[in-house]
Amino acid sequence: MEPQAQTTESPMRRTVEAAVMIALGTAFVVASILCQKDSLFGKNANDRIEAVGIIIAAALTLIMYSFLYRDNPLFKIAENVYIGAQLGYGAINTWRLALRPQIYNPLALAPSNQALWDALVFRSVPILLGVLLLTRLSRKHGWLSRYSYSMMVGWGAGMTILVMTDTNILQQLQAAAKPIQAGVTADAGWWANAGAVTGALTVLVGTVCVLFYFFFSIPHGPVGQRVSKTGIWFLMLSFGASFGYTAMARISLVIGRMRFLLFEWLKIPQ
Amino acid sequence: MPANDTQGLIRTRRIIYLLVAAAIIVPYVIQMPIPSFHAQEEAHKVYDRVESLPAGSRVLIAMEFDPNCEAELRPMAEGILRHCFARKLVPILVTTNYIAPALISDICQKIAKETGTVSGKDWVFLGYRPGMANVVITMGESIQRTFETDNFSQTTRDMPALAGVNSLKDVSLITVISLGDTVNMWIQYGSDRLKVPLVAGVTAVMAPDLYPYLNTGQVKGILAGLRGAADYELLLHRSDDAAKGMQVQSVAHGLLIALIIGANVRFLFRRAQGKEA
Amino acid sequence: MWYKRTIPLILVFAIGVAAFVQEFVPAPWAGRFRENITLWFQIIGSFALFIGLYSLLHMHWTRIRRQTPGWAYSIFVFLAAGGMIAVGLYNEGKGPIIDVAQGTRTWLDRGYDYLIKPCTATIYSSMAFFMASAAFRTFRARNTAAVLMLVAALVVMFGRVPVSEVLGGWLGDPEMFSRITDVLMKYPNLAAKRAIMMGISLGAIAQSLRILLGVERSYMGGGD
Amino acid sequence: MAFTETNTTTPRRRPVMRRARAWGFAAAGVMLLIAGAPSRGQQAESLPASAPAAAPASAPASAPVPLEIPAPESVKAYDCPSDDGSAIIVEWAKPKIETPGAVYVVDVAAAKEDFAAGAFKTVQVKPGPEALKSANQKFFGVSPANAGLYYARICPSSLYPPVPAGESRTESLTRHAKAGHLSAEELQRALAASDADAKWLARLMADLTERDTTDAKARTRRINAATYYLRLSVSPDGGRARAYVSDKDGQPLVLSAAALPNQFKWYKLNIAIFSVAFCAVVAAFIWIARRNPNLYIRRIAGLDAVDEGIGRATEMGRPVYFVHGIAGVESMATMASLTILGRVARKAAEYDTRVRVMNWDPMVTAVSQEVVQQAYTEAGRPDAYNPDDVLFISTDNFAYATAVSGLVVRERPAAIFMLGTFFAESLFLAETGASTGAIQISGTDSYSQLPFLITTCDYTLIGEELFAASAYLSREPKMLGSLRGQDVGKAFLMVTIVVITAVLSVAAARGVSLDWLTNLFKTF
Repeated sequence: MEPQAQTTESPMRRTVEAAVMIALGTAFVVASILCQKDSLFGKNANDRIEAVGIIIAAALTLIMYSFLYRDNPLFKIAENVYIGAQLGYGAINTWRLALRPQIYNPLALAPSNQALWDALVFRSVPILLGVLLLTRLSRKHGWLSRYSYSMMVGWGAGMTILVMTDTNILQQLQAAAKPIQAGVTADAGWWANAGAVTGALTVLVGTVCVLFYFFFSIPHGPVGQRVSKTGIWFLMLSFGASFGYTAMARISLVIGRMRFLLFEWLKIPQ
Repeated sequence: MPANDTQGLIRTRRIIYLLVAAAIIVPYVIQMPIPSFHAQEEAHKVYDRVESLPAGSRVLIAMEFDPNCEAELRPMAEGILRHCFARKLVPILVTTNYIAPALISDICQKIAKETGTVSGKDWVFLGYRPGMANVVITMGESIQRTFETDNFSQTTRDMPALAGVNSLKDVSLITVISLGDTVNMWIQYGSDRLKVPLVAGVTAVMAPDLYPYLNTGQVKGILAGLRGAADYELLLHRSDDAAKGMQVQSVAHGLLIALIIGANVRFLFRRAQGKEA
Repeated sequence: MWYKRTIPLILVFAIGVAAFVQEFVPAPWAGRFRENITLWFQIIGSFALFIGLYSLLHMHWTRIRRQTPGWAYSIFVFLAAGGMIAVGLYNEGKGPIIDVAQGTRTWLDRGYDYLIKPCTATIYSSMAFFMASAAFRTFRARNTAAVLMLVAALVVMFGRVPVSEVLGGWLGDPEMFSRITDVLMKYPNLAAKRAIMMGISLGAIAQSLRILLGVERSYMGGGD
Repeated sequence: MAFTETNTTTPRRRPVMRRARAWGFAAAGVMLLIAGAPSRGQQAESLPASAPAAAPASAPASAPVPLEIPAPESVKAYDCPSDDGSAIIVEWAKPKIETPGAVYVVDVAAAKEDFAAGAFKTVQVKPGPEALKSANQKFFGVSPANAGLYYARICPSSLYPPVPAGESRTESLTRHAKAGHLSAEELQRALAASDADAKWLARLMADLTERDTTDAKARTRRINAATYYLRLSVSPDGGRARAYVSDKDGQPLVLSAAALPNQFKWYKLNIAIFSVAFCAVVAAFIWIARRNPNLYIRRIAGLDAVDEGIGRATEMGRPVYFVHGIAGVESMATMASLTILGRVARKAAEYDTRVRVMNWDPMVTAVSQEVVQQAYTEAGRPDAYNPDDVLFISTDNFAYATAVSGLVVRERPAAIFMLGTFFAESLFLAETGASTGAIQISGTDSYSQLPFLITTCDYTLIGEELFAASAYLSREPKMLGSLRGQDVGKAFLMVTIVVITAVLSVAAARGVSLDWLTNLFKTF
């Protein structure tokens, strides 16, 4: 994906890169063997498997990071292995934790005829609808999936109206509609109380201005312009906060990977 | 875009990548000390909420994350589980993420081994069911019917860990450890519909979005990202993975701040000179 | 037409109204209805994975068949997926029906730990590098709005790491920066997020209504 | 007001009762809820003659504590409103003077005669703020009168638990076989079950237990729905001695009620009203917009850039990319972006510029194909439509992002539209696009990604602007109308917040309590 995919490369540079790759690969293998030698050549078979697993995981981690330098065949292999493995794991899990307890067990392992009958009565319709869902893959019969789909969409729509009104409108409205001086207490200092009132006012003004910014069907006059501009300012402050937090999140993830590489793969003492 | 500019861009990028990597590796290698810090108010609220539950209370922990965000959320999950076991609470774990069960059973088994607790008696991991919000709604009617077996295929009907718990309404606290929108789902369909208190441990990305819920009390407390997890470890008087990441986090943030300020100073300088609009 | 459109639309409306109404009914039948219909949806939902499975495998199969550039990589998708499924079915020699005892590490778990975990975690974490570069190159104080965003980002980034307490300590109050961040989060951020949330909810309700009334039907897909 | 000396006999607790109670605690523990635990009713001693200071002369004068008895006309028994039929409510007025340490005791009997026989159960209520009706707004609302009324919540099924099975496996099997849940052969097999059959037997027993649970639920409902007789008394010593609330004849006042399932949760009335009202407004505007499709929508920055981007692509002879977000076709953002896609494709068809659509969801792929084909037809160039330009990439977020980025780098589109729901991969996509110098127009409803899109793209539609943009571009009445409806909703929220805050602030400053106003938004 990097722009240099467009630029032409000299054969010289290719050779250098290949040499570097080989050197790095060798270094990886040597480092892995050295750092994991205790478990790799240990007596316990389980430990040996774990060590090999850690080495593979470390290799995959480094290959994935190599993408930061540039796209490369190893990355593409790792990426496709990842997609495939995730798919396979998802399929097994869906079988193990959804299809087996909900379809296979009640029907195939029904203890009595009556139980089988009850399971059939309760489960045949959803199973049929589930199978109909699969017709979505066919162009000709895709419309059959609408039956199963429409039920779920309808249920979702009905529930959405309810929970949104409750959670995001009424409860927020109740919290927003508070006296400005609600945070004022007798034992807090003047500054603290002034802060509480200012805070409440800020929330009030901000909420109203941002709501106004998302107003589309009336022309914004000069006053409206100002209000919606204030709204944008509030939005930007909150986006900035989101940015800061997102930065924190992403860094944490790198920390997690580095911990793996340093402490599990290279076994650096903590 | 001229070619040399593109090359320059690539070079800048690679330098920044190297700087970020260095900012994260070096503190570990030189074993930089962890700066002391105070737990934030939001984390305190989560801790106090768990602390206030009487022994034997059931705590539902929705583990809505997968290896993507393991680094951020696993320390949180471990912290809360440790806290629950220390307080003799009974965690009921569940997930609606199909890729998560192996990770979560790994976490539970690790903590269970550490604390000597037993699956089915002191805790239960119900596993995964498809259907997202529908799972939450069904659990609101009957947990045993939603999960006839747990993740380890044990039947849930006579499980001591679930004794007296027929539905989600009977748990004392819902804890959501989530990497995305699932936390909203649990608030809307779980805690708000059934009026069960809820605390959330979320990735830092999600945290700012939860403040309106924190303000109304729909969420009783938030653990935000690795810092939230570190706060929780601090409150538990421990120093595990999250706390050990804090010095690195400080350095990396410092680098980012320096980069942004540096770039802006350069930008303002050039703009003053009229080179950039 | 009747079977392809009208009946599904009627179904949407009926189930939607039922979903709305049952929530207001305390009588036990409403609870039973809720429980049973959501159990149904869970069963239906478990079939949805097959759609993703098929779409993806089909796409990679097409790639291999047509030998589009880079087709060989698609083979790895099949290898990995096949491997995972085989290991899952083998189930430590016990077959897919019987569960392996709790606490035993199966080959499936190992595949998860050593293939899926490093890949997905690493790809996600590489966002940090992109973000750093994007922040350096594009985060500019161009106008008031941009300045506000910039300042808020810097405040949060600084206020949420322990080192801010060190600096705060020098200035007299260790939690000073943490508190400034709290103010930012609790007032301006809260106001904006609350307004956004209300707006989105209204939008979601309007959308749901359009779906129930059959005004919005693009989710049904093409064709008639 | 009269005092009646009551002699509740103390029958020996039968073993079955003890078992029943234990079972009730274990299985129906939940139903106890707020109602004070069923007291040691059967052990109640008779009240030694007691009377308050202000008691009528008929009462013996040796009263140790003055007892204030609630007014008989205030005592009511009725089915608990808005519940699933698990409780009866007994309410009475809070006496003006309360005896310290006294508790209220409600006697519950299945038949009137049972009172005389002493075969009744009791429920105790400790007076206090939590026992007032006003403490339970969920069921009793916010009427100020509730502050003067005590209530007891009586759950008949926890006082008269459905008798548990408590039987051997053989008995249970035989019973179920009789009920038709087992065939004769299955019964034989179960009775003779060997170790080899243990797993089957376990499954069978699980199935039968499940049936028993269902049965117990039905029995519970029947128990609750029966009529019960209730008497209210005051006890100064924790339930042993009682003074009964009496009717005119001086007999204990006996009320009757049954716990019946209700059909409406009154405490959710505000949710019902708000949601229905809002839906009605939106529906009304959709209807209005159908008749008059020229509703005003303000200009949205970034929409003019749509034409600009396509124009530039035409000049440069490069394609336009349309990147759908990571969401299915049921998501609002996807629907909005499909509408915009129609407009973009049509413009591009007119200019003879290639549009390539990147899809994450197979269903969205199908719909996009329809949309683009339709656009080409409308532009009068149906022959120029190439279905291969609408690509399904992958359902994996990062595979999608990397593949799209690869295409962007190779084909260098002049304009990239990224519209829909995006997660972490948005930065990945936007960074790549920015590095190729394409005009990027993005729009998403996922707010956590907006900071990155705002910094890396030329134009960004923030949240609802995405929906407004789709309405603006399509001029579709349904979109325009519902947008106007949403605006009305927002206006209502804005006005409500401002007005209520102002009113409450003034009221609070003057010391007036306006709880009813905030209670309007309270949800349970």
